[in-house]
Amino acid sequence: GCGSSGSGGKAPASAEPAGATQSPAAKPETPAASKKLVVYAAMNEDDIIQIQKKFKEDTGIDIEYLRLSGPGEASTRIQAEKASPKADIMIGGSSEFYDPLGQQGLLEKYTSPNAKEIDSQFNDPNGYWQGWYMGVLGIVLNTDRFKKELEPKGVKEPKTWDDLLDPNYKGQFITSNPATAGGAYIFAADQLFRLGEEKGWDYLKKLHGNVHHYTQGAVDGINLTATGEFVAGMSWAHDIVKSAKQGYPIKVIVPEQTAFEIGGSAVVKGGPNADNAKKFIDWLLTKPVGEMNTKLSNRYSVRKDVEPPAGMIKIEDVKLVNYDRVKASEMKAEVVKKFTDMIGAK
Amino acid sequence: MISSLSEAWEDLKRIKNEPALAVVLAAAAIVTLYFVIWPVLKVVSLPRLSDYWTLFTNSRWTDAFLHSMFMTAISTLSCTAIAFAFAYALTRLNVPLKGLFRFVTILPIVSPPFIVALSYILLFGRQGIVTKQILHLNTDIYGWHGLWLVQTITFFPYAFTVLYGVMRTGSVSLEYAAYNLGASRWQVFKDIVLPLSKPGLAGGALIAAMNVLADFGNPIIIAGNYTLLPTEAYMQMSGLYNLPMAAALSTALLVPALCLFMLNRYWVGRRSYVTVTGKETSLPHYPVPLYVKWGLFSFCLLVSLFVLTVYGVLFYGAFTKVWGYDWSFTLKNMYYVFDKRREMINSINYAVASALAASLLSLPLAYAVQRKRIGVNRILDFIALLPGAVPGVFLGLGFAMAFNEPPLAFTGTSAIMIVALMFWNLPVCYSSNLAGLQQIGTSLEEASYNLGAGSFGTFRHILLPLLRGPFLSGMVMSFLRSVTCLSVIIFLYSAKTSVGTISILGLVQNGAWGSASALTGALIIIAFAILGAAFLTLKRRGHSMEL
Amino acid sequence: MSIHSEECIIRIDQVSKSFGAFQAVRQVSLDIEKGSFTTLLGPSGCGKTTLMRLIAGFYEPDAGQIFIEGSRVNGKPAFKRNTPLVFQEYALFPHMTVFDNIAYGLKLRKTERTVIRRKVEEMLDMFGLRGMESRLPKELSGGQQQRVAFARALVIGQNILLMDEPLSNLDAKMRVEVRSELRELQQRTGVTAIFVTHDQDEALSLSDRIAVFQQGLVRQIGTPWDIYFKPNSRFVADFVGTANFLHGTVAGLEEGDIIVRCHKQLFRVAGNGGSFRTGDQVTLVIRPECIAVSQPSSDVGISFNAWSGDIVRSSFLGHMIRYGVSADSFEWTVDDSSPSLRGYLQGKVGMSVDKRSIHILPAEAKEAQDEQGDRAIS
Amino acid sequence: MSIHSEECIIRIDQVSKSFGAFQAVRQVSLDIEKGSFTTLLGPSGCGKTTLMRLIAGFYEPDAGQIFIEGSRVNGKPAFKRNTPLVFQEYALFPHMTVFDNIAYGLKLRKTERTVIRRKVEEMLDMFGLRGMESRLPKELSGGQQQRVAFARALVIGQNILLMDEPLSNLDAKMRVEVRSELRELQQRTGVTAIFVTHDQDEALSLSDRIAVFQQGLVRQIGTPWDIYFKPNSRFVADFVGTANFLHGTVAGLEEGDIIVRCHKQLFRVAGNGGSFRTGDQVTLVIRPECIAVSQPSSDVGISFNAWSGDIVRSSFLGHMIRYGVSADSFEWTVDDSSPSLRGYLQGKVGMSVDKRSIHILPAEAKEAQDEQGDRAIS
Ligand SMILES: Nc1ncnc2c1ncn2[C@@H]1O[C@H](COP(=O)(O)OP(=O)(O)OP(=O)(O)O)[C@@H](O)[C@H]1O
Ligand SMILES: Nc1ncnc2c1ncn2[C@@H]1O[C@H](COP(=O)(O)OP(=O)(O)OP(=O)(O)O)[C@@H](O)[C@H]1O
Ligand SMILES: [Mg+2]
Ligand SMILES: [Mg+2]
Repeated sequence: GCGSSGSGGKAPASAEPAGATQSPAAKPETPAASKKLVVYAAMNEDDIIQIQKKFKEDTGIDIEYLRLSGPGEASTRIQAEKASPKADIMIGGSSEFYDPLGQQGLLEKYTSPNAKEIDSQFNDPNGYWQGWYMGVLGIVLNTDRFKKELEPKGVKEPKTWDDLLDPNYKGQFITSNPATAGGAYIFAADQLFRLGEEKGWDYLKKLHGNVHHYTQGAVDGINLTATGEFVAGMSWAHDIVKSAKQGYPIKVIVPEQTAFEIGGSAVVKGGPNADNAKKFIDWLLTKPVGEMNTKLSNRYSVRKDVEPPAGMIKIEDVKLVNYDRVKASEMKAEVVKKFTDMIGAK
Repeated sequence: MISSLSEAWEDLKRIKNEPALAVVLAAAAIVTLYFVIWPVLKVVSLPRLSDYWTLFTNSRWTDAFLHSMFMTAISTLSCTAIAFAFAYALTRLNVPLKGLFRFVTILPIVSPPFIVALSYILLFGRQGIVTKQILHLNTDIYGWHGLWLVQTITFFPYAFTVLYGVMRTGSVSLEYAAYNLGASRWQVFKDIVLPLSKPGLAGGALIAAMNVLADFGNPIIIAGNYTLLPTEAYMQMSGLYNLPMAAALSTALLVPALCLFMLNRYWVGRRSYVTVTGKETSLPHYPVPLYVKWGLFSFCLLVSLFVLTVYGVLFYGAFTKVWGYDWSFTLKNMYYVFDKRREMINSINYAVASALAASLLSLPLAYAVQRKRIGVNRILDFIALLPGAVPGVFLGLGFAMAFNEPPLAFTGTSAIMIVALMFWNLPVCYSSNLAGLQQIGTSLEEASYNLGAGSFGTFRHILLPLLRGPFLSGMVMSFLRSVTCLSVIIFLYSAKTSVGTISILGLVQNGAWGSASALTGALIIIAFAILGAAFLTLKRRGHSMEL
Repeated sequence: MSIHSEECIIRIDQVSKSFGAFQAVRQVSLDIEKGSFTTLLGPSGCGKTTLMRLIAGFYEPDAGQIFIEGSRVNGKPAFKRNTPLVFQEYALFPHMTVFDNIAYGLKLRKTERTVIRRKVEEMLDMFGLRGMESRLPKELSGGQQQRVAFARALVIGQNILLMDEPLSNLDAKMRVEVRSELRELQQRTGVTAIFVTHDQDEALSLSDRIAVFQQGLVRQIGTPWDIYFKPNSRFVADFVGTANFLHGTVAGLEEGDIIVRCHKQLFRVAGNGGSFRTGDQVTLVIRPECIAVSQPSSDVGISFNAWSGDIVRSSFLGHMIRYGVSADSFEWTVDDSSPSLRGYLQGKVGMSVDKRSIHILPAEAKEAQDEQGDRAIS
Repeated sequence: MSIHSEECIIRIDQVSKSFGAFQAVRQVSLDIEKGSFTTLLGPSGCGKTTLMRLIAGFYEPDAGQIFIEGSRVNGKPAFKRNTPLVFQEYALFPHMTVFDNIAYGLKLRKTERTVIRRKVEEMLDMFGLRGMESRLPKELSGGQQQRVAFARALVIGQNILLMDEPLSNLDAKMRVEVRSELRELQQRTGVTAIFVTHDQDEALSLSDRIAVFQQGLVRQIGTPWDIYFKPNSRFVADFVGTANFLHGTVAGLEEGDIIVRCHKQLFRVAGNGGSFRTGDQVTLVIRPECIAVSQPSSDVGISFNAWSGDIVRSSFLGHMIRYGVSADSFEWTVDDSSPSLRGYLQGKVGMSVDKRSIHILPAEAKEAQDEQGDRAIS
């Protein structure tokens, strides 16, 4: 992959990229002796380093990783490289990013034997991707400003999505746009599933009255809240925790009936080390790896036998909305359009 | 028409006499064509027709298109105006602090991703240190007006560079002629100075406009609900995994860029504004009234303070415990700087290499377009500017797609990083060298031929030394913007070729803003230190370094 | 040197101007009569342009005063002075058509459109520029550009016209043609003209009065005739034409004539009331065209105002042949102005000069020393 | 027109060059002798520079051939031709010192460093540029720059030196001085010089041969004397000096002289073997300095070569006064070359001209028509 060809072309995989592209389908299987694995990781640097270390300990295989800043970037790379794939594994980011890749035939179908131990909603019905962690949406609250400005008015810390409709948040709440941010769409769909079509839209419309503006990315609001530009915002809980750990006066609140994303992983079709890739997926689903990741990234593991992340409520206590992924992706275009019209009509 | 054809024929005949020159010019042209057109085509051909169709039907995107046009228009105006003020003050007025003003016209070229935009918010946001704490204003920076401000400050240096070059050589005696006929200062400005600065204004505006048009780093944070084409395109890709739609959106950007280019060439091309006659007069600039002089000075000072504050916050943030919240002093962020040594070194290496390569390539291109009429000038001219019109992300993406397969596959190497940055910088170097060449009379070249030097000798001994100014200023600009470039390389870096900005991005995503600004600060300081060292060594070797 | 007259339209009084330590104009006084044509003549760098710019208000004098039409203009900005200037390099506005260039000054004066059109058209006719009104300056030849520059300055109808070497960019033939046009124009319009040049022919043929400059100083002011035939210094004599300079000593006074000994030779010079005394060191100025040359010649030996020599060089200029004639270790410059009949002279020739054609000057301090360095070809 | 000679170093054979539809040089043939000084003279825009550039190889001819030192150079690039050119605008390299400018051509020829130094120093001495070798061009005066341009072209020691109006940027006084230096230099070095100018004085005083150009054509080639006194056309006569043109008819032939009637007046013209017949339409060319003028005059009436008229204008040029004299509705231009004694003439004057000083030309087609338009002041 990027890493391998960068190392001076010594690696066998990169020695014959031309041959590989001429007949990608007929690419010969890499010899089982391969002790390498190329991973495109849309995750934290520290996290992937730990995974690299532990995988080596457990299997003796060297991971060559490329850290990417987001799953969009990873999937774009895989699309751009389809003529001669450089990666074996793509990992991290919401499963929604994996579906189109699978449809384009860029992913290898693989269902790990370990997937049986996991709730079926975390496994791709089509078999392209494998869920291995879970992130939930949460509220970020700037405690400083909240205490100074809202508490004196008798406002309580928000516990539910509905609490955000309090007019005291007017112009002080920030969230992201479903048309541009994956998380924002999940949030919107969450409301529709939670309250039903009509009331759901009603909620979004009312919330719109409080929203200062919709950021392009799901995480953009966190910094703005952390530095005190806004009092509250909506984003991924684990990202909020990351910022909070830096020392900002913010806290994360996971409200009832929140929605979640499934952290994906998949085998890239035609990658240089296909066998090792499968081994990696199997390994990823084991309990120790789940525990390690939870500790590092503040995300829930898909395994029920793994403790929740520190500072967050137990997964049993998280009241997840009944989120229908198939329906969500079906109605997406329509919802985004309606949403765009709604905020445009302001 | 016929005469130009016959001249072209004559030039071809002459080039035939010098096969080496022909080879170099052809090679430069072909390399440029290949590395610009091929990646762009890759991006353009990605979307399906239906994707393109939605550009017209989706109101969000028609809005974004209109917004982009509007933002480009007003930012170009303000960029050019500020650039003009600075160029006027620096070339015409006898005011103090010229060194500072000159510095301020370079500083914003180093525009590290995210951090600058967030510095703006910290200073001028709703809770901004300046706006709220000092001035007690209830302003709201988010939206088109805030973005306008930020884009103006970020991109006026590009317009400045072009304008400065032109205004420095403006003819004073024409102004005196107008005064002599009874024109007041304002009338002289309106009737003479302004119209004669037209090529500079047009060139500067073009460069600024293309940059504003293609930028997404600032809008993504500052624009609020204001949608723009590049941000839409970027979000389609990174947030919504719709690569074809993203490509379609960025292709839509090419249309206005092409229009801008043609408008510019048409506007400037028709009339002659040559004021450099070779006969220099010793007239000093006509004294401007004190209120104009000090008014302009104050204006420049204000802009300077503004820029310095923004960058000051950035630097200061590097030494604070929690960036933007807890301002107490700490050195802990410096740890990351040492930790990311390799990335920083990569950043500098690639920036140096690509700036050098871009300026070197731009020379034969500018030479071919300006001096040799070989038939394809117009096309070459446009192609050399084209990379400036596509958002960096898409240039990078184009590279990732185009050079991952035969005939040329070198993704993942340092080479692709350098080549991509090089072509991204090409328009900057090219326009600078082109303007420079236009000012050198052909008789100098002829004198050199006449004394027995071939095209190469003439180029080396005469043109190159005379082009030093534009050449260096193009190179410096390229270097500075490469050091802090993220967009172009985001799809191109590999584990071993990761650069400083990628680490900054990682830190930002972790919310570690303090460390991110420490890294940014260090990068900027190293970049300027290298520049300073280069200038000093050149100076010691007896070359004047007039930029 | 300053004549105070009712008719004096520009008065320059003890004006000085320095650039840094360099004195470009030093205590110049000059009075310009209404309707006159005055030329500032001098070598390159002597301060002519600087003085012009002081009048037009581009520079402020360091000392001294300038009066225009009776009122002191020191400190008055250029655009309020009404002293249109024709620039040496034309300084036409490259982005305006010929019409717009000429009309510019009128537009600034808020003249009515129809009046502008009429006046500009008058100018176009006067300068033979009809049909070119919508061209850009770059589409004109040098001579046409120069005429536009004149028209632009004249059209606003001021009493004063300043011209800074306006003819220097024309080709030699054209320069002579334009000269007479220019003089006619000035006389027709009655404008007061100040003209700068370093070409003595131009200065002599155009002017009512000439001011000869040297290094920021006015060396002599006078009519062309006086400047040419009665220069007050060697510099002026040399600059306004070619001359033979002879250093000598007054040997005696005779019938109002002065007898001067130069080397072994004696010259009789018409006295003209000059106050020279026997023994005075003097310089004789003899113009080459005032020397009559003849061939073949009998050796006239050393006698008053006649001598002989050998032709050592000759240069054909069409209307005359200029000879270098060596006599007694001095090389004379002699012009033969009727070459068409005689052809080239060669070998030994006789020369003579009328006593009235010799101009006598007191020797300048420096000259007395480097007598040896005297050379004829100047 | 093409003289084939062993000594011919440059041969231009039927060369043409167009820019678009505009013919800048038309079928020009010209042979340049080794060691000669040839001047291309003509008004602005007549194609002089274009021809020069054709020789130097900056342009390729559309038709015709150019030979240099015996070999055909068509298609040979400029940098292989060894035809150093002094540019009108000097074209000194602004980033190089005087020394480096001069040394440039030698460096390109891979000359040894010590040799370069010696040769450049020779040039510095020859042109009085010692002590300035490390200055940049912008730190030199115009005259000094011009000398560096000469040195740069001469130092490479070629046999040929091309000069395109090299003196036009100097002031009038200096131009005359440099002229003689230039001629001396050429004779000393024996270089073959081709010189472009539009200044007839320069051309006449410098050249061995002059080629007069008009609109891309060579009108006449000859010695300065021939060009001035025996012009083959009205254009040449007019361009190389001032002349009176009279249109007339041959009235008879007498003792080898031609009798010509112009209006009411008869002129006797020395025949010189010209083949004119009674009734031929001719143009007489009379130079103003060839006309003797006297005052007071008895009215000489209508007689051979003598007539009278009224002075209507006069212009003082120092060494002469040029008069406009009106006689019989024709205005004569007459030069009086000894004004110092007579002063200005006024009123009625008598004029006469020697029959040998009248040049006779067949009337040109166009001329015959606009006889009325004949004007003396050209
Ligand atoms: N702005 C200036 N700064 C310094 N020196 C100057 C300046 N302007 C003129 N000078 C010097 O003052 C002197 C007089 O200059 P000026 O232009 O008046 O000369 P000039 O007589 O017009 O000469 P020319 O015939 O070459 O135009 C020159 O030696 C020139 O170098
Ligand atoms: N590159 C060109 N394109 C079109 N026309 C040209 C070009 N070069 C010269 N000409 C035209 O050819 C004619 C001859 O030009 P050239 O420069 O040879 O004139 P010249 O005799 O040197 O005049 P001058 O004395 O003004 O220098 C001019 O009318 C000019 O306009
Ligand atoms: Mg001057
Ligand atoms: Mg020419």
